[in-house]
Amino acid sequence: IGEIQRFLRDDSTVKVSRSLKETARQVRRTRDELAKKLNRQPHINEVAEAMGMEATEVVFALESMRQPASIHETVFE
Amino acid sequence: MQNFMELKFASRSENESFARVSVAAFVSQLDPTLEELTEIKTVVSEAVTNAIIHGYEEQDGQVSISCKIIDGTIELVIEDSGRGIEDVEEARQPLFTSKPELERSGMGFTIMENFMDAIEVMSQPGVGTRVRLVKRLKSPSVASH
Amino acid sequence: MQNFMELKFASRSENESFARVSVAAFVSQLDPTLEELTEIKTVVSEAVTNAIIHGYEEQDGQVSISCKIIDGTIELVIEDSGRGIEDVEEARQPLFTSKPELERSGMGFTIMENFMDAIEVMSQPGVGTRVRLVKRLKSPSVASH
Ligand SMILES: Nc1ncnc2c1ncn2[C@@H]1O[C@H](COP(=O)(O)OP(=O)(O)O)[C@@H](O)[C@H]1O
Ligand SMILES: Nc1ncnc2c1ncn2[C@@H]1O[C@H](COP(=O)(O)OP(=O)(O)O)[C@@H](O)[C@H]1O
Ligand SMILES: [Mg+2]
Ligand SMILES: [Mg+2]
Repeated sequence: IGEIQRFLRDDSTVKVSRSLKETARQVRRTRDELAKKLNRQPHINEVAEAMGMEATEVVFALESMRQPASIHETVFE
Repeated sequence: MQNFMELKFASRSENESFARVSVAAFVSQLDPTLEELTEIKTVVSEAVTNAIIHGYEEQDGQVSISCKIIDGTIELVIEDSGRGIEDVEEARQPLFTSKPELERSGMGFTIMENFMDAIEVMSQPGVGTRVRLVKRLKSPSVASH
Repeated sequence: MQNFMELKFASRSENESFARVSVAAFVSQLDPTLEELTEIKTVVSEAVTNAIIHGYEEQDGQVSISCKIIDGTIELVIEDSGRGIEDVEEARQPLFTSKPELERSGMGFTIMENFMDAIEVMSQPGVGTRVRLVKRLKSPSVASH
């Protein structure tokens, strides 16, 4: 079922909450890799550049890690 | 469910992305689809850019955005106290731009019209411009069934 | 470099996250580290939550945030027109809370103090509360723009 749903997903059906969480996971990975490579805390623009995103959008995505899962998500995951 | 926010900021181009994400963060309490959110962000970006480059012609000024949520409907008002528009009818025509030298596409208002359910433009030369936009989210999305 | 923004919103707990994103998106033009951003977001959370649950006691009200950037320094002011604080001195003590029944930690002001370089609390019972916070970013920006 997950497979089919992934296949069916496009921007007109996928909920922002879910999409942001996926982005946030990538942001975290990028942050950890950069921290390791640079041996210090990365700056927001460094993460944004590595992700090919704007800094403000990185901020927005990161916030989604904090929010409780929506009902939809609970049902599907 | 009813909620509101108001945002004011300096008319600087670096604030466009901040304004866009702020509105996105506010409306995401409705958990829109990616497409809906992208449409809203694009519209905010167009209206704010217009206020900064046309309204204030990149001089110091203040842009305000108000956003109301009433049930599933979003009302956005973007305002500036800039130079205003002489002929709103003409300005709203697709491809019309008063700044072809900036490689503007002249499609800002057309994009707003297309992505939103309603648009109202009020403007007075020398006083400012007020764009009111309404969007009703289609809910529930197909994915949630 | 100088820039400002102002934010007003309904005193509803779902707006806490919006306030965090807005402020963090605005200050990200200074290219803080992710750690500094987390500190700023935490402080916004604490101050906004205080306004909502202590200031307005979860009744309808309006919270405002203003944020100024002057060179590398951030000035944040969070205000409410709620019930105010009788004894600010006491309220700022670590572990002091007037709402132990809500499992509040009493550490809000202490966290603000720790994460910011300066804090000023002005409050008048029946009028409202104003918290002014200043933070100078430590690490200079390294990313190219
Ligand atoms: N806030 C504003 N203040 C003054 N003039 C505006 C404003 N918004 C739009 N306009 C006028 O309307 C025209 C069309 O706007 P738009 O469709 O966004 O195209 P573009 O921005 O590419 O020129 C602009 O060229 C400008 O003359
Ligand atoms: N905006 C406010 N309006 C009214 N009272 C407040 C406000 N902010 C803080 N207080 C008072 O200060 C106390 C301490 O706040 P804080 O350190 O954040 O701890 P907590 O929120 O866990 O109680 C609160 O319990 C409350 O009595
Ligand atoms: Mg335009
Ligand atoms: Mg508190």
